[in-house]
Amino acid sequence: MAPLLDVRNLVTRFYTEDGVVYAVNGISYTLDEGESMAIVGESGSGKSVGVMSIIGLIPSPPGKIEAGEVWYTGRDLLKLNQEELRQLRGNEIAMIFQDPMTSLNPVLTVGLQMTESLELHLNMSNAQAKERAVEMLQLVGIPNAADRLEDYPHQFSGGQRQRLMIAMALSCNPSILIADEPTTALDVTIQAQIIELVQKLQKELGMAIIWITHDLGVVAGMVQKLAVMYAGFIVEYGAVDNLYKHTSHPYTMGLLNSIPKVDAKERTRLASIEGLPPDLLMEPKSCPFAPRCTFAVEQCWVENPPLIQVAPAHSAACWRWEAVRSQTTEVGVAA
Amino acid sequence: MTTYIIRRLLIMPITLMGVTFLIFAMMQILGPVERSALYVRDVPKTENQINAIIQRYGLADPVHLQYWYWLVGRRDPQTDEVVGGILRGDLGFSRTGREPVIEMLQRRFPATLELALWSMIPIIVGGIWMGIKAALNHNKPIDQISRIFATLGWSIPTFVLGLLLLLVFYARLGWFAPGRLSTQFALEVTRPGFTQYTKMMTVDALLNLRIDIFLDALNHMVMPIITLAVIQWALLLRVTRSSMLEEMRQDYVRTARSKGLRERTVVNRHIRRNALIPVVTIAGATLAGLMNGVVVTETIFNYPGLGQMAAEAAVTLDVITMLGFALFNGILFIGAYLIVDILYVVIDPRIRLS
Amino acid sequence: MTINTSEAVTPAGRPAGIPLDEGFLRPPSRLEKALGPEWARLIRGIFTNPLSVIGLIIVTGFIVVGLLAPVLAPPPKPGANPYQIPRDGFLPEPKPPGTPWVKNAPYYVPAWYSLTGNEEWVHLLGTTGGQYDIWYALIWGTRTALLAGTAVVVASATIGILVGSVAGYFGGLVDEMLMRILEIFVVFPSLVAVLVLSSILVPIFGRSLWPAMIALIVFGWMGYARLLRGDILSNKQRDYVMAARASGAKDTHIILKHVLPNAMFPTLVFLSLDMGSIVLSFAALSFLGVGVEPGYADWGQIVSFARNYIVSLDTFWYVIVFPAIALLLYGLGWNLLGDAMRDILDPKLRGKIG
Amino acid sequence: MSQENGQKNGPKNGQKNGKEVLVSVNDLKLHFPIMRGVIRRQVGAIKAVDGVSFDIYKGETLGLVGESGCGKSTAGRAILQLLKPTAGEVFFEDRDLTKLGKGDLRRARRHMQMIFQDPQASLNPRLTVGSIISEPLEIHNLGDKNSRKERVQELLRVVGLNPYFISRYPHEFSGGQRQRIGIARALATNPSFIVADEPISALDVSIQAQVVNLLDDLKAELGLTYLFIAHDLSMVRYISDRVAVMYLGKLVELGSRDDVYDRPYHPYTQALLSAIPIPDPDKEARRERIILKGEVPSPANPPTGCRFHTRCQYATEICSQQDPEFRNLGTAVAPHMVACHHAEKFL
Repeated sequence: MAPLLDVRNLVTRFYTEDGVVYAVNGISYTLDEGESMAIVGESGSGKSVGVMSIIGLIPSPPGKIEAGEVWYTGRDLLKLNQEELRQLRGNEIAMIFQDPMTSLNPVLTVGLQMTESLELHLNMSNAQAKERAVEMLQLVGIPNAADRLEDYPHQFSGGQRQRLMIAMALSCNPSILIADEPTTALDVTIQAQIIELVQKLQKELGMAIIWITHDLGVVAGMVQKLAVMYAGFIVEYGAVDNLYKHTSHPYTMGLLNSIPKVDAKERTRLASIEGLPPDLLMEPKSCPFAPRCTFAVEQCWVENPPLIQVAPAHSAACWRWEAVRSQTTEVGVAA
Repeated sequence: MTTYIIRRLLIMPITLMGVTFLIFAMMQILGPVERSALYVRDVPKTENQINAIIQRYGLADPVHLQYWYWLVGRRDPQTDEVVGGILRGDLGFSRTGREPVIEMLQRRFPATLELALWSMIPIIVGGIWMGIKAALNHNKPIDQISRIFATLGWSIPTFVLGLLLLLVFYARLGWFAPGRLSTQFALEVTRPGFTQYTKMMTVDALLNLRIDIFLDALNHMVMPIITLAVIQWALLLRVTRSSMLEEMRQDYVRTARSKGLRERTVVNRHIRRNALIPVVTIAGATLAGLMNGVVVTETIFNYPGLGQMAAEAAVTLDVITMLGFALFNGILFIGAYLIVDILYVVIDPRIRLS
Repeated sequence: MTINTSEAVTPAGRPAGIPLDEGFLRPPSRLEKALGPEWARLIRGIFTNPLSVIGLIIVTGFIVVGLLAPVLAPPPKPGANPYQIPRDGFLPEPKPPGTPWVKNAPYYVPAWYSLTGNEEWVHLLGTTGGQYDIWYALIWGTRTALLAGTAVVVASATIGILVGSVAGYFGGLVDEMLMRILEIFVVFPSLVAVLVLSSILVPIFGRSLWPAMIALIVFGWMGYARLLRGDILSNKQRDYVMAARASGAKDTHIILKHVLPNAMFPTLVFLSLDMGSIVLSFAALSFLGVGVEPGYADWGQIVSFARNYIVSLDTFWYVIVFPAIALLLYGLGWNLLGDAMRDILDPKLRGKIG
Repeated sequence: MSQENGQKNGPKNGQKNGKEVLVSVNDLKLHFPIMRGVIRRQVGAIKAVDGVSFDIYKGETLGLVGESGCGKSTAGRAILQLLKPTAGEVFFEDRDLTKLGKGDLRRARRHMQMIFQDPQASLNPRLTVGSIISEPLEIHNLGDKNSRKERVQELLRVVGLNPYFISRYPHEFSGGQRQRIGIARALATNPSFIVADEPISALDVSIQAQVVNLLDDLKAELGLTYLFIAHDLSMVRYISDRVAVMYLGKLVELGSRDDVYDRPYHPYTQALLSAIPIPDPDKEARRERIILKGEVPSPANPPTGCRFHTRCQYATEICSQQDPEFRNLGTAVAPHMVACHHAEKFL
């Protein structure tokens, strides 16, 4: 069966006054129906840009999609015009964002913001749309949903606002939900509520989820597949179990090691990744992680490694993946 | 919100009082002898006359008493009649207009109001429309043109613009004329057949079903309207544009796009609505700017409104008329700013509901 | 005391000897080293943006003209008051550019004059009614504009900065009271207030620059006060002020080192915009007749002569066009400069001040 | 005061449980007035910190955790007297900071410093790195110009930056590097106590570990004492010797790191711990999350009794009526304090 979403060699760049920003440098991944995957990376790794490019949400200019194909239900999304993409957005592919405060229009009522996409995509009458909006609000756990349609976003608490965003995104029954760091701005206990809510809704509604995050911990228990991004490249990609247990890229390994183990008995020094991420204004020629890598050899400075299959459903972009993999498997990063 | 409005309403009398202090203080710059000349029709000549006036109005009394007299009037112990007192409507006698200042203000205000109201059309329509267009076409030709217009319009002095318009459209082309009405109509509007309901010529002409007078009045106002409007138009354009650009960057616009809304809906419903809220805050500044412009514009175009009166009074050093004009402005703008402030609070749900 | 933060890991293949955390820090430019990042950015910005370069050229041009006034337009007699415009007779009718200069011509013909194609003094830009030479008036008017403008701006900025700092720094009741007082001053439309006050001051100071200048200062400080107060209030909340306090800094140290320097640049922007607008208001007052005595070299006054020829402006176009160009360029120059600075310093400030 | 710590009435600082107490906080309160109405009358107060007591021993790191709005940052600032406490005492060494005069307090600041959350905002963009770091030295008149410059270069080296950067400006650095500059500034006057207010939460994951390691090294090297404020529980566990958990302006649990993390007595602590993401799919899948109901109530109008009772699954009637005592369920030598009526349930 063909995957629901098939991203092939996507390249996105920004042409700014300072020069060309190499934001996304040829990433490929697939997403099956009802599957949930995570794209993990630090700020500037291209994780958001990569996903925004798919549905035509990167600001252009300065952004430009240079190459790639994005196959979705038999169509290449990159070849669609804005109007066709627009009909897809919110309807089949929906998004939720990091900061629920700024992502909701402060001067429009929640009801209006909930119903506008229903009226547009599902051709509902205003009354029908309102009914559906109340249903959705109940589904995401907003008390007294019917009475709150006339309220404005600032009258809801932070966690409730993120619930509103989720209700809004899911109201048209999308087949893909893109969640762009939806819990980063929230407190730990609220974060747990939101994650649980999304998981519950996924079970009920069956959409596929792309979860964008910088926190390897948050997604460990809730996705099946993981793509780790660094400097615009996917450096490691594969099924979650494999990736956590047999980490095959030194960056992923570094990330995992720099998170303190909650259950560690004795205190060992945190392994940190020294140095800084590369300047995205420079065209990447060698392995972007080489300057910070403890495994780097001559070849890494000469040639940028492609994604190499290291196991079934697991690949890493590292010339020395075997060394990395053997180390993590032996020591057991997460074991 | 209600407490804000109540607070704002409570501050108003304080500001109003401050305004009277300020005007009174300006009056105190002049000595009692000079001030004595302000209250009466004919300039007093002899020392006796002057002293009589100083006594009658208490102009040599302690300052706080004088302020009180100026505010509420003073009972003349000899004739037992109350004289002066701005609260009684006695703002003094205007030598420029040869009538009491208060009557002069009443008579001339409609003309100025008419001019200001007509100017609002190009200001609001042009400013907001161009501001939105410019922002939506950021860095494209229309944006560049708008920016040039905004900078030029903001830099050109009102009187220079007015005179240049006169040069081109009156002296050279003869399309538009200064003044308020052509001579043929000027008399007609004072005759019994023509009722002056509002004293605003265009409105009255329509109410009297006289299209010819309406067009004539409008023709006389074209140049003053342009002169008045350009600066404020430039200002409004600038504010609208930057407000639009600011809102276009917001996260919720991305959300709206991610919902697949039509670009038209994104702009109209999400961006424009939010962008115009801060624009309301400069409505007060726009009105003040219009009042500034009115003084110069009416003088240039010989338009019989408040501004022309003020300019004439200033040249002839008719201080009492000037102070009356200042007081009128003070009251007008305290009211205007109050309305603007309240309006702003009411239209923004973030403030209204908190 | 040494702590090795770089651990023992040295990635293979990397040139040795580079400290780990050097990252990709770019070397600072010489400008940046000498002036600090903000000044460097400001100056680089001003010189790279075509609009601000135009503004800079215009403003510099006016300063040069002001400095070279004695060479560009020498007075009729050595040692004569140069600000008195020489009159070539008393005829009421203006004379066009190029008319020979009969009486009161400058006492010598400077070397540059041959560039105009004339051997003797002619009225380069014509004369106004009353035979005041327009060229002379514009050249010396530049000096008047620069001097009076700078004096007014410096004075009102000083008052405003003082009031704003006190209000912002002390806060509480002091702030509340100063802001109430400020509100009284901003109630009046600026030109109206200035017109009223200067017409009251004329009897005291006589016709000179003083009444208008004083009035412009009295009603010109509020913008600075508001700006500075707001900046201080927001700066007080910044973490780096908290950090300085945590280090045990005194209030004076915090104000002088952290708060005021950060409020300086917005003030600079406002100053530039004010330089333009003050001179335009000044000219407007002169134009209305509340200003210097007739014959004083002042742009507004020259324009006011045009009021006498409204019907024949197309014949006497030079009476209005040349002064208009001077005024427009002057306002434009400062505005372009101020706008550019505002855009460079904080794109978010666009359209918020001025 | 139900939170009155029983141990706290005799001599303030000095030896306690065999350890030397550096900072002693006693019933600290900080209420922000709420001004409402036409004449801005005070109609209530946001009780950001509402009676907090704890000691910080010399040479230890005390982690202070809680969700946003629980008052942890305010507490940190109130301890350093950067915000004026409404009530309570803060003993530093042997002096009550809340009673010091302005001048004495300024002089005392030499010995206690702060590291801020946002390294961008806490460095004046107009000053060079050199003048930022040497500012505390100038304020306290330490050394002359040359020795200050040497000191700045030394500090830069200590925090892992090239001393060559002394004349650069903050905006030229990355977030992690800026935080190092902030740390160098805090170290300039050789303080003994540092409040680190969420020093890593604005940084990327791979940079966080660098900064935490640096702070850890400095502590060992310079004998520092930290109050480490954070919402990231895993990092707090890593860096702290003892941990205090705050909820709505009050401490709910305080104890040694292992006690709090392995044997949490307070249901709130339990919920917090269960919400820590674990980067291991197996464990994540297996463990049971305690999902709390609702959100943190407003500190302007906190619930009666135990402030946590509105979200607590174990709450009974007493919880809504009586404010639980902050009591010791550990040993006298290693106290494990908890404010819960039902804590025995979890013993």
